[in-house]
Amino acid sequence: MLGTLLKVNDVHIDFNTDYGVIQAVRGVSFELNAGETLAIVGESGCGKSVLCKSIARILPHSGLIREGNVYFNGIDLTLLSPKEMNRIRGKEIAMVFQDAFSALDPTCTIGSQIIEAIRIHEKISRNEAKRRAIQLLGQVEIDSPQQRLTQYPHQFSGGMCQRVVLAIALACGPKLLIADEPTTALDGTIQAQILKLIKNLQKTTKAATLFITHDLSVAAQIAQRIAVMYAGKIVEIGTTQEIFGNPRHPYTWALMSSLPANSPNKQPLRSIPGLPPNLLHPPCGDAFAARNAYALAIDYKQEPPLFQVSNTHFAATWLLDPRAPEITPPISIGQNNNRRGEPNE
Amino acid sequence: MNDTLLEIRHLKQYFTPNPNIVIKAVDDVSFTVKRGEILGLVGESGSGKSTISKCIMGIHRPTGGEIVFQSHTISKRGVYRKIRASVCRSIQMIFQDAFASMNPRMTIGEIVAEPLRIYYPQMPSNERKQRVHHLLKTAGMDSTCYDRYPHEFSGGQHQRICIARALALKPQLLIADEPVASLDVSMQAQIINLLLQLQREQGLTCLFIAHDLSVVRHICDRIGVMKDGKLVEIAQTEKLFTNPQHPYTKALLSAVPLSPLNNPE
Amino acid sequence: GQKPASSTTSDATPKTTLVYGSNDYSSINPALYEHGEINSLIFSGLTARDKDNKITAGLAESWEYDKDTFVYTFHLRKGVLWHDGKPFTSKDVKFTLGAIMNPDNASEIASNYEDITAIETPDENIVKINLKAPNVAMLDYLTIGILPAHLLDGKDLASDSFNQSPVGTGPYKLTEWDFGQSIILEKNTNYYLGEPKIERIIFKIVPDTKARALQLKSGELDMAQITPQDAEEFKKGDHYQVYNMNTSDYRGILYNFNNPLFRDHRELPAALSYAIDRQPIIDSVLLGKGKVAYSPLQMSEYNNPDIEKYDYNPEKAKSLLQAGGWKQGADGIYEKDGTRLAFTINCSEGDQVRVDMANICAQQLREIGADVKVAVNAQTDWENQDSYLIGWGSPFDPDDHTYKVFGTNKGSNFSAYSNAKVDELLKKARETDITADRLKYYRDFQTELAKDPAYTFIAYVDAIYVTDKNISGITESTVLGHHGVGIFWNVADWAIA
Amino acid sequence: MSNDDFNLVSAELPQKLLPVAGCKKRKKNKPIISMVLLAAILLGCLFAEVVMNHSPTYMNLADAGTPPCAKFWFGTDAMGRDIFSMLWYGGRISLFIGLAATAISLFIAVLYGSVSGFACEAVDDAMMRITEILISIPSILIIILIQAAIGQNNPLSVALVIGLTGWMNIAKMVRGEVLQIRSNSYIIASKCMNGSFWHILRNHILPNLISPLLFMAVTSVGSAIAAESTLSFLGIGLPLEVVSWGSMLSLADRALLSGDWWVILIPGLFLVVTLVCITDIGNYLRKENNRGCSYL
Amino acid sequence: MHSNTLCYFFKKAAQLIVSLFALSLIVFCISRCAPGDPLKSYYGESVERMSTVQKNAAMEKLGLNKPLSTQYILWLKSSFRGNFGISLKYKQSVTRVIAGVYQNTLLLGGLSYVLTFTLSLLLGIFCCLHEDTLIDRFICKTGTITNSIPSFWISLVLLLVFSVQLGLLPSGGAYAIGEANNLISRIKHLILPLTVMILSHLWYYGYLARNLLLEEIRKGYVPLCKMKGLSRNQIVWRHCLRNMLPSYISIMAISIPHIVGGTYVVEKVFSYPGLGTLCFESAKYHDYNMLMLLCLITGTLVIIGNILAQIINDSINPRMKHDRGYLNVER
Ligand SMILES: Nc1ncnc2c1ncn2[C@@H]1O[C@H](COP(=O)(O)OP(=O)(O)OP(=O)(O)O)[C@@H](O)[C@H]1O
Ligand SMILES: Nc1ncnc2c1ncn2[C@@H]1O[C@H](COP(=O)(O)OP(=O)(O)OP(=O)(O)O)[C@@H](O)[C@H]1O
Ligand SMILES: [Mg+2]
Ligand SMILES: [Mg+2]
Ligand code: NI
Repeated sequence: MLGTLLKVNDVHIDFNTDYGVIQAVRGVSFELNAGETLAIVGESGCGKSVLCKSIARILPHSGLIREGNVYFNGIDLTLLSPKEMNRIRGKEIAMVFQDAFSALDPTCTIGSQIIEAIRIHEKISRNEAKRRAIQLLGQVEIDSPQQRLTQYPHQFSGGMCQRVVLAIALACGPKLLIADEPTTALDGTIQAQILKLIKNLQKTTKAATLFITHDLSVAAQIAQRIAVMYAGKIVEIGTTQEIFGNPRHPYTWALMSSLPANSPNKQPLRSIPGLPPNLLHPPCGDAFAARNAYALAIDYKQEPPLFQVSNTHFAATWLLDPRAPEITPPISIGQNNNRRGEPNE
Repeated sequence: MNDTLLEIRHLKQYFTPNPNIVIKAVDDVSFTVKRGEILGLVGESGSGKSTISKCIMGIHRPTGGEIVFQSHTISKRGVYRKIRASVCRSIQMIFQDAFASMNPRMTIGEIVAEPLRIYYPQMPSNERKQRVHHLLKTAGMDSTCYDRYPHEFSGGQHQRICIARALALKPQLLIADEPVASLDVSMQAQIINLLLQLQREQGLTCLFIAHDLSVVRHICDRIGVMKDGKLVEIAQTEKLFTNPQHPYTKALLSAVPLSPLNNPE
Repeated sequence: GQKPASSTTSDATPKTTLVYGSNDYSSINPALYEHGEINSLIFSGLTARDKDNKITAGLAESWEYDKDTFVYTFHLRKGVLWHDGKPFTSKDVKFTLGAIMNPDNASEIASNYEDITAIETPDENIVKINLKAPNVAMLDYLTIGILPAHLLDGKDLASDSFNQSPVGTGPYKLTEWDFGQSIILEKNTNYYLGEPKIERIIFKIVPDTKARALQLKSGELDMAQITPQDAEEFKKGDHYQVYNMNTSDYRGILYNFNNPLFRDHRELPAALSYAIDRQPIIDSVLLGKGKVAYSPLQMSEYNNPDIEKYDYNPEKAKSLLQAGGWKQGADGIYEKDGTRLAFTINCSEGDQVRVDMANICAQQLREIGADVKVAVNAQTDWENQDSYLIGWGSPFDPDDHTYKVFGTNKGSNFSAYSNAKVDELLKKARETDITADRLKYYRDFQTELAKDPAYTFIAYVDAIYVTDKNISGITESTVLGHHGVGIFWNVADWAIA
Repeated sequence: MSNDDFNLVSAELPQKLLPVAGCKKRKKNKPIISMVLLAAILLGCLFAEVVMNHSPTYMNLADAGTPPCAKFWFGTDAMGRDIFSMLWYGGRISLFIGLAATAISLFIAVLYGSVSGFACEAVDDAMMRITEILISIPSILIIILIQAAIGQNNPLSVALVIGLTGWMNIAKMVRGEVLQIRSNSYIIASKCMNGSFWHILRNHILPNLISPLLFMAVTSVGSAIAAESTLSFLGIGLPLEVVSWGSMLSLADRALLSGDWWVILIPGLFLVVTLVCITDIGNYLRKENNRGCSYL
Repeated sequence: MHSNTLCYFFKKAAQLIVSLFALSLIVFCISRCAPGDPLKSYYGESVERMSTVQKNAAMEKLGLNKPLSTQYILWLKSSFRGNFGISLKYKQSVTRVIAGVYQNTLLLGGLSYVLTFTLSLLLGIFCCLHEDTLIDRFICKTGTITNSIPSFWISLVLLLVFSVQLGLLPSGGAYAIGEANNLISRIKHLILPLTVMILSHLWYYGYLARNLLLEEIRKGYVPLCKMKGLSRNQIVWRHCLRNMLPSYISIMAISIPHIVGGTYVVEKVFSYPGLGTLCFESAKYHDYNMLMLLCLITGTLVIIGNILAQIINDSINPRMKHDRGYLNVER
């Protein structure tokens, strides 16, 4: 492994709204090495996109990083001036957005948008940039790229837009690629292609990837490590094997047991009751407690610290406290455990 | 009793955004939807799934072919005009983007009550309110959401509200265009449970469009696979998964593991 | 004036220039359009007026009048040239008068000349005008500018391009007309009374009186007529000369006798006249720059000061009304046989002074029990309106603006006023040239008119001209005419120090 | 930390699971000053009879041109009318005309604009050409015609005239907005529910139009008041005895050189203050309709 | 593709002609239906003294006694030959009257049009870039106030200050007397009226531009642009501006009569001879031929402006055209 590329250190993000302050991210820390992929999974609204945006410093006006630092290559991004940040964005850090269609300027051709991305950072001629753009479109599996260059976003399907945004992100060979649900709108075959593309890219450029998804199978496919977020916090982080093989947080358990594959056909799926907490007034104690079948009394009083399970595996739940009662994870996970035969730490 | 609710015969929908280009979004597609079944529609993005549903809803007028709903050829303009009110009532749709299909300036109660207001303008308001509360409950929403606005809810809840609205008129056919695409697994589970429950309890017929094969496999009775505007394969769920015929179906099935858990890295 | 206009001319020695803030002109033609200061600069008539508005020689050096045949014989000045260099002859006179009298041309002033039966031009320098009856005022009317026959004969007077490039015999000739902007007049070196002193007079088109005052202040104008309100401002500095000139320009309420209210109730004008308190109107609207009016000839030597002046007397107004059978209704408004004493005073738009006067009169009339409203109209419907705030004036011969205004069915009798005695007296006065007789007739006319008033006279309005200090030659004592016209009568003698 | 804390408890009651409901919106920067001022002006105008201490039309010729004093609080104009009384009395007329004219033009504009925005391309094109034609006709001509048709002038007819000549620009804007709004999928959804044009107009289009219309409405109130003054000035407006802010403004014009500052400043100040207050409140209402936040 | 654009232009040209035709017809009817006597325009007060016979003769002479349809057809015929008749008030051909002043209006109206919209746009951009800062709020407040002040009031104050008190600028006219071709003189005379014209419209359009832009910078493409490394200015100038331009241009198009034709008040106060006064007076005094030509001129400007705006729209915003078909829910 290469050195640490990105270090997120206790980041808190607040949104000032008319209703009050929304604490969208409440103390997230992780590290990302060059060439590594970290997948972030979690319920919608738990702050994944906000976290990504805060790394690239493109939070909307109402949002601000209240606390914490983001080190990129050892530089604290939170302290950079907008000008310096512009030099890093696109060149060093690139991002693929959740809603690709609306992220593209509807009045500019696809070509001009890609070319623009290239020419901001590289002083090359228009034609040269065009050649690069065609090449990029080919890379993201868009056929007849030459022709597509002169078309407008509305002439593209959702999946194609997503790939165009990916092409823009890849334009300058970034060191860090942040992909915010890049495959949600895509069907299986294209999703597989894009995942392959990102993987290849990582191999060739040694870029680190922060990959956000809902789809656990996708996360399992692409990531070396997985972070599970809930209500603005990372509740469990570990390698893919550890998370899938030996999940320790009740929320992770609940997520996995909700997968259709874990229920017989045509039978109701298991889902987590209730709703995520309102981040306007985050509950004291464990945010997941109210929906947790294995909640301990202390969960309502005090926030659990991040317990270390292994060198790479951490989970924030009081169940890992020595004083906690012994809990058998829900059956499916247990089965899974047995089948995978992974040892418990 | 005729158990075919909807029949689509050789449906064609071409777009000509400018005279030199013809986009064959749907090209000669035929299938039937039986009463009480959930028919899944999967396929490449841009393969015309949404277009088919829009044709059924009457948002596009088909270039060719017929859509027969309860033995009325609703693809014909004259026929459609005549029975429009009853067709609109019997077919309801959950849009791909549920949030966008709700007026941000209306409360959830108003949104769900809208079809009732259109079809039963005379209905006393407290009865309407009661119906809406009941619907929201059916869709698994708490009644406290009645006076709140769409942006205060999560994606899964948006889908549920849309389902509640779609159910308001007791439709015979529900078209669900990717209702779970952008939801997390637990939300996804909630929606799927709701649809299954409705099928079981109310005999709802549903055209279910999705990308996620594991979801489709879980709830659909039959599945159609689309590619480039054509329906390349349609079969019973188990048959399709165990014995895919078309190369695209095969590619699709092999591309993504159905569960992350049996995908050791 | 060392004004921008003169300082930028290329001449080595700057020309003396006077910039006058003028109303807009669409056509210049004295035969058709009476209003218009500029006529007297470009054109000259057979006769002319002096400082006291007495008739003197103009283009005609001398004239004789044959009392028996009613024929005027004019001996024209020799050697007078049109601005274009052509000689002025008797043909031009004949043509001009003919044109005015030609009904096709619908001249505003045709009725002044209706007594003319024939015009003879026995020779280039003699014009004989035959009248069907004696008409003393004719000499006055012949001050009208003479048009050049050689340019206009056989053309349609109203629409000919002559109206935009007029050629006359007056002291100044039009050199350039920049539509809507300015009319530039150069002195006529061949002017028969001698070369004018000011070399150039520019009529700068500034229709808005407020803008005129501002431009005077900023020095863009050397001379302009302004409103009393604005005049205060110019009294202070020593840069300006304010001429507060008497005019024969009066304002009054014209009662329309076509209208049943006034046609059937002839007692009304007199009664209503008592209800108007005139001095406060003058003080507030004109800031004191005016005189209480009681007669149309008040500024002339034919004035009769001994007539009923209708001084403010609301009680008398009321008792007159009651005597006429009017009774105050429940709302305090007089009624008679079901007719309410209610009418509207109309004003033409654009003249705020008249609107203000009308408003105050209406208020004063309301106070005695008449329901009076004021309306401002873009166009005047003479036939059908109730009443109108009129402005007339006879600065010169007393016949002017009396005969045609008060005579039955005469040209400017817009109110259908008809009084046999008045008709007779006016006719007699016009037909005699014995001053004592005329004086008597006109005095009687005024008495008669006061007994059966056509108008409620309100005020004579002073004309206020502000000029640059160093302009000399303006005669302050001259009584100006309608709208303050006439200040340019001796423009050839003006000079800029 | 007692060991009791580590006892297993089941998940809490469902109500507690919900996000805290009824988060009250924080009211910030409410334009209180504007609201108070506007309310004062509106009330004053509404109850002008109570507030006035002189007749607004009576010309006290003896006191013409008095500067503000104990008897005449805001002075008198050149004709001796009490400006203080004229303000309230005239305000009622002017505000009525402003509001009524705006209401009329908004009504026409919204209707016309949304029909045009919803219609098929050919009809839309034709309707837009028609507005262009109407815009090109000098409004004074239309005004003369309408007035001749209506007959006598009163505040309502003047409002009607101004309203009928002022809707074209707003209609264009409305159409543009409708074109955008109608592509929203909730409109399509409503159509799929068999929603009629009126239903969609009332429930979906109008609420969304409010924000863009507010600015137009506010400026249109101002321009209607100004238009009324122009009409008065041209002699085709209100009858002369009806005082309005418009006619008072033209008084200001006359007083400019004579230095009667109170005649110039006070009515102008009233007008400007009223308009600024309305604009302010309009902006506040606009902001209330929360519109996401900027990423810039 | 080529025949396509040609077809498009033909269609637009046809629209223009039909619209102008309709405009002339409407103006013709309205002006003749409006009460008032055109003879008064021509003869002034002397109409009063005219007998019915005389009046009829005059009507005959001016061609006003024929049935409306004949009059209209005659007018159409002669205007096709470029003869728009004579002005009743000025008693010369309307083209001559208009030719005398059109350059003044072109200068004042055209310049104020161009300046108002460019300045508004710049102001809008500036406010948008500084959204919700002190300076933005200050500009908004001052803007609202200037927008509420009647334009004649501003004119008079400016006149008092700059020409009367300071004597810097001339107070009226389009140019110093006799110096129609002196550019400096023209500019000097333009400054004040132009300032008033711009001031009285600036904030209206500036605020519109600001709002359009504010809406724009909330769109989804802004984060992507930012992510590419574009600076705030670049995003606004390159992307947001381009996206809001169609709306702005269509506003510009409908504002042509508002700004170019609405110069009456300014023309009056500054004694600036221009079409505004002509237009106003011809409508008021029933100077039919003048009115028709003026309406045709503004109409042509407006309609061409709109068509141009549409063409620009279509070229900037490819979706506009596309959307129509898509949205046309067939029912
Ligand atoms: N502009 C904003 N203003 C106020 N609150 C916001 C804003 N953007 C996000 N939030 C809040 O921050 C929280 C996290 O949002 P975020 O978009 O990061 O969720 P997410 O994890 O990406 O969800 P999804 O999977 O649906 O994309 C949400 O609760 C949301 O309410
Ligand atoms: N109004 C339209 N005009 C032109 N082309 C259109 C239109 N609507 C859809 N298309 C095209 O038709 C094809 C099918 O689109 P459709 O939305 O039905 O795909 P889909 O299967 O729903 O894809 P996804 O899974 O991404 O939603 C696409 O290529 C799209 O570009
Ligand atoms: Mg997200
Ligand atoms: Mg789709
Ligand atoms: Ni007169």
